[in-house]
Amino acid sequence: MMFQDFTMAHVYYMLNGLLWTIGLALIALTGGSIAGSVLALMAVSRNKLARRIAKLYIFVVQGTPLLVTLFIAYFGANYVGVDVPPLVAISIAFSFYAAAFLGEIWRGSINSVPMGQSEGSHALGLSRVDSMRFIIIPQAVKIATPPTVGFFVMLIKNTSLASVVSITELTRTSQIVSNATFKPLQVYLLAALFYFLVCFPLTIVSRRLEKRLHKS
Amino acid sequence: MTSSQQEATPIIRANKMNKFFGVFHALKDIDLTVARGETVVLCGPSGSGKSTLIRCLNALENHQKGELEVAGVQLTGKRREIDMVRRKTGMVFQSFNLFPHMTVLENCMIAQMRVKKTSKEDARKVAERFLARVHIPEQAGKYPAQLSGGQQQRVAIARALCMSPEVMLFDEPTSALDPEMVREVLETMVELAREGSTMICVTHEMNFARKVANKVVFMDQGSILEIAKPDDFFTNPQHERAKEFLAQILH
Amino acid sequence: MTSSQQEATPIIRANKMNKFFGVFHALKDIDLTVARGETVVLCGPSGSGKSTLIRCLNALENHQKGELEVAGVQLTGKRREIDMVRRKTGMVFQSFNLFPHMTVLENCMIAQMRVKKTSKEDARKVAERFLARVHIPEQAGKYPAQLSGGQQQRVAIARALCMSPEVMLFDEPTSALDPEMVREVLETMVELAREGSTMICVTHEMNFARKVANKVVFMDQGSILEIAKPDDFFTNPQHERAKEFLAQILH
Amino acid sequence: MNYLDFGGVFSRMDLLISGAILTMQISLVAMLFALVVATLVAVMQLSSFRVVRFIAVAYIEAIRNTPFIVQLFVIYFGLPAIGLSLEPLPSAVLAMTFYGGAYTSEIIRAGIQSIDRGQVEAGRSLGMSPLDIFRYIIIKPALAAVFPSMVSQFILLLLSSSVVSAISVPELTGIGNDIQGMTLRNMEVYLVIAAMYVGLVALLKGGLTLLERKVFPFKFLRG
Amino acid sequence: QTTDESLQKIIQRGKLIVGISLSTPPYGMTDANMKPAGFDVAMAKLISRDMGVELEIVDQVSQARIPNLTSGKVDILISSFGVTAERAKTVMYTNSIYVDEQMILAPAQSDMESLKDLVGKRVGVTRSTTNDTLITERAVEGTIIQRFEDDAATNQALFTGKVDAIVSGVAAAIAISKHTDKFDRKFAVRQSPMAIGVRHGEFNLRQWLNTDLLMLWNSGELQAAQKEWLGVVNEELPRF
Ligand SMILES: Nc1ncnc2c1ncn2[C@@H]1O[C@H](COP(=O)(O)OP(=O)(O)OP(=O)(O)O)[C@@H](O)[C@H]1O
Ligand SMILES: Nc1ncnc2c1ncn2[C@@H]1O[C@H](COP(=O)(O)OP(=O)(O)OP(=O)(O)O)[C@@H](O)[C@H]1O
Ligand SMILES: [Mg+2]
Ligand SMILES: [Mg+2]
Repeated sequence: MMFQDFTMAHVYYMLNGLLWTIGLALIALTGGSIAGSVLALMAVSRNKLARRIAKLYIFVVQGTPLLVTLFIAYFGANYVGVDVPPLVAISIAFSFYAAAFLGEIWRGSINSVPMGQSEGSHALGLSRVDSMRFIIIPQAVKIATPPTVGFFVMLIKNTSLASVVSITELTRTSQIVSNATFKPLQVYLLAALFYFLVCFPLTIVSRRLEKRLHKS
Repeated sequence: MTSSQQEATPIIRANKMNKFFGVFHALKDIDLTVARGETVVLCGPSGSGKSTLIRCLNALENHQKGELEVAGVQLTGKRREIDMVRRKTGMVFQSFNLFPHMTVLENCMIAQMRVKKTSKEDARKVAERFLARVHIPEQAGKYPAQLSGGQQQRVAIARALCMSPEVMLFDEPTSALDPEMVREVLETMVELAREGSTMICVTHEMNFARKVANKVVFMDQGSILEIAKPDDFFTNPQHERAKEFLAQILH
Repeated sequence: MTSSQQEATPIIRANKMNKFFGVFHALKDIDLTVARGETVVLCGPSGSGKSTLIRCLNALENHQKGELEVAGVQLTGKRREIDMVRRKTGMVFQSFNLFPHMTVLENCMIAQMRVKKTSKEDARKVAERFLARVHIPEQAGKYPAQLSGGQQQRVAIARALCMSPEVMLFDEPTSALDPEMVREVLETMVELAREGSTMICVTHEMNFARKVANKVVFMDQGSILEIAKPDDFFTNPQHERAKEFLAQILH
Repeated sequence: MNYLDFGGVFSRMDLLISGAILTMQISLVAMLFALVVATLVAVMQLSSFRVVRFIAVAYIEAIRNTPFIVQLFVIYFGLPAIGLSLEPLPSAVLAMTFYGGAYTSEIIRAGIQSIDRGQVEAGRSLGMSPLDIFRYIIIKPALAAVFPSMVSQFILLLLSSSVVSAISVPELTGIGNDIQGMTLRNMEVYLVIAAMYVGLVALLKGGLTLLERKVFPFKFLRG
Repeated sequence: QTTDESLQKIIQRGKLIVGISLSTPPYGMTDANMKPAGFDVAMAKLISRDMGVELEIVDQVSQARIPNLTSGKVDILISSFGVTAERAKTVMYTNSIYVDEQMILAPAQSDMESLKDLVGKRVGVTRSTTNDTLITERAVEGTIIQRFEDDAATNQALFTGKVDAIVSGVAAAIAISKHTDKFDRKFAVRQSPMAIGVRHGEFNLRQWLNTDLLMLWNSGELQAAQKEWLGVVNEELPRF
């Protein structure tokens, strides 16, 4: 009774996990992008304090494993008497984590746009915000796209850590199935295929985008 | 009365202005007054501080000592002052600084739409007018990378003109042009001068200076050595260094 | 006998050469012969194809129709030919194109060491000699970003000279220089010309043309309209378009 | 009832330190190899041969879009099927190399593409071969341009090393989990290893920043 | 213990929340319909029935089971939870629900009779389980211990020859040797009791659980669950 065969029931179970993974990915990407933009703007702002804070934040959070961040968000709050539901913990932890990496990637890309460009726009009287929005960021996008998409894909795969807060997403379902069937290689290869199906469209979009950007 | 008073108010007034890059003393005790409608030519050897001076006038660099007033705004480093000065001045860079991700037309429209809140159609009309004026109306749809150096320089000029600034600052605007284009661009500038725009122009086109400049400013090693009417300057420079310099240009 | 024969062999020979960018016809039926040791000045209005022609001579662009022979190599698009031509020609770009990650000295040494397999010490000596010749021996240790435009241009010239090419190609080598520097760079070029280097130079420095050019080539809209001795060209241009052009330059 | 007690963790600090050292070692080796793989693949991607480009893209997408743990399992458990059985440590380094290489190659490609065409033309006009142009003119400024992104990627690689404890490599997270098993002090263990990871990242980042100043001095000149 | 309302709170809520890892067969797993199953699940069902409340099972990974308990995300842990003195500093245990026997499992042809025979051999074990604690404690110097993240990986390491032997609970060992005759149970290392985990201080809840365990033992239901899922029935269970 113990070694079940690897059947369609298992595949459906994993598909159910896949749905969770997609949902988590959406949360992580949205939260991460918003928080990351805020941090990148802080990191390139003229305010020294904002820059310092951003730098320190990036330094600490980049170095902390996501699992630990998630652990602190979910269980840590209980130590101070607040009960945080799993999805809230996930949103917080992933946003904080992604903010650090995206903030750093985007800061580097913004700084790689030649000085002359911001001078050119300032000389025309464009405000700092306009100069960012219309001149600097469109050019920074070109160099930022590959590492950003790379990180997005990583983030999607990292949603597997949600099993720590008892969400049975794709990786957890694979673990359960693999332990029930004792066929880890087959199960994990199927999981890999599922992850591929979720992540790959993102890379296709990015390659398209890059091609378009390179035309100009 | 009012009009003569307005003319009497200088649009640029620098008073013992100094600029340092770290320890390097780039501008030394600059005194300069430019009246509304005047055309001033700035010349001097490489590294003498011409670009630095003109960048201070546009608040792209902060000066450290002395006073600087541009278009009625005293520049002390405050954000609001800087914004105001930048709106009232236009700048054409030695290295163009066109926006590579925008077409020529968009390069000329963006600041109108964002800063002056001109409608898209109006901005396009203005842009097309000035592109025609610098003789490249047919390049409007191209990207800067698709243009020759000369064409790029003209886009940069058109872009600044579109903002109809009170003072136009030119940093060697014709250095990348061939002689015919130099003439055409200079003619555009002469027209501007005749229309009463105030212009400060770093250039070594002495014919331009002779024709329209109200005064020539000669710089060396961060100092203004001589300010004179063009005729006086060319026929009878006072300063030793200026004599040498002119000897070289005029062969 | 042999020496006169060698002189008689043209180092560049273009025969009904044509160049297209997509549908745009950039060079039209170019016929041009340059003898060893000659100095040729190329002039004409913006967009007339001067840069394109000079880039074809260096095999940076392929021509599509007609023949082109440079330094004894017939260019038909083959890799080996292209390599050979590039070794025998040196190029100075309008926009310098220095290597930003190398010091001035390294900029001048790298090609010697990689292409000519010169030893490091010898390469350094050669580089230092040519840097001295363009009057910037003291800048050897700096990076391009630390130099003025004028200094950068001189590094670009020295870098090309270090390869002791049979033909030197210059694309507006003095456009970024101030008048004093223009003179010094042109003097270097005059020396080169006098030593018997073959030079083709896009420039509008008419004094340079008058002084050293063996012939002036005038281009417009992708065609060569006139080839003449400088004196003839300046005093008595044949072509209507050339007359107009000269009228503008010479005022 | 919910109090933090670090006693059980601190008394096993020597284990954690040995784990941290191993983490740093495998990460550094993997980074070095990954850089080589990444550069090679980036060049392959820009090749004019369709097949070469396809191989490069297929590699990148296969690796980037699947979980690292699966790659690790395939190398450790799967390769014996074709007669190649590797010990845990080499398996881990190999997996990290391929994993890091795929991400880094995309970054390097962006760097190469950001180099001005004029640079290549200058090299050509001096008669340099395409290989020399790549080696001496393109790659250094390209790496310089994307160095910050690369540092982030390397940090991610270091953090992803925590997964290799799954195949019994005793790196920092693995040791941490051992200690949790013994003491059940999860939060305490995590706080301590988080601090240690921050320390490792600080070391890595500091080292790479120094390296950047040394290898790319031209980046730090006035504009 | 008048202030301890741990039991009342659960009864008032009408629901018992139990942390179980569903990836540790035969204790926690899923059946063919992907419903929770296994010995731990069976115990949870019996206990909630006797308490008269609904049952909610929270699946959890091994790193999260203690924080789940101590931070109050679950009421109790029934999660193949081995008893050790060190762990008891952090949680309270009920009386034992099963006594496992740790076995050495190795390829049939290999010759192993005692821990001494493991010297120089690679021994696989699932990280931070009682199996791990045990072998770490008992192994003779020179034994190479390799720790994997879960049972599937540990078993896989044995199947692919990455290790020479593994440490396994008896139930899992039985299942494996049923599955294939390539591997044999070599020898038992030690018996180790398993129990239910309760938060420190919740004595009322623990007392009730102990009472219920006694009742389940007396009725034979506990033994039946052991028989069904583990294939082994304990003669008696340690009480403390
Ligand atoms: N950001 C800076 N940091 C340090 N030194 C600078 C900076 N900008 C300019 N300089 C120095 O200040 C001096 C004046 O430079 P500037 O660009 O104003 O000269 P210029 O007169 O415009 O020369 P050119 O005719 O070559 O353009 C030069 O010696 C230059 O090296
Ligand atoms: N890569 C290209 N694609 C399409 N058109 C091009 C390209 N390069 C040059 N052209 C066009 O070919 C013509 C000749 O250009 P070229 O750069 O040779 O002119 P030029 O005589 O050097 O002008 P200038 O004096 O402004 O440098 C121009 O109309 C230009 O727009
Ligand atoms: Mg200047
Ligand atoms: Mg040109």
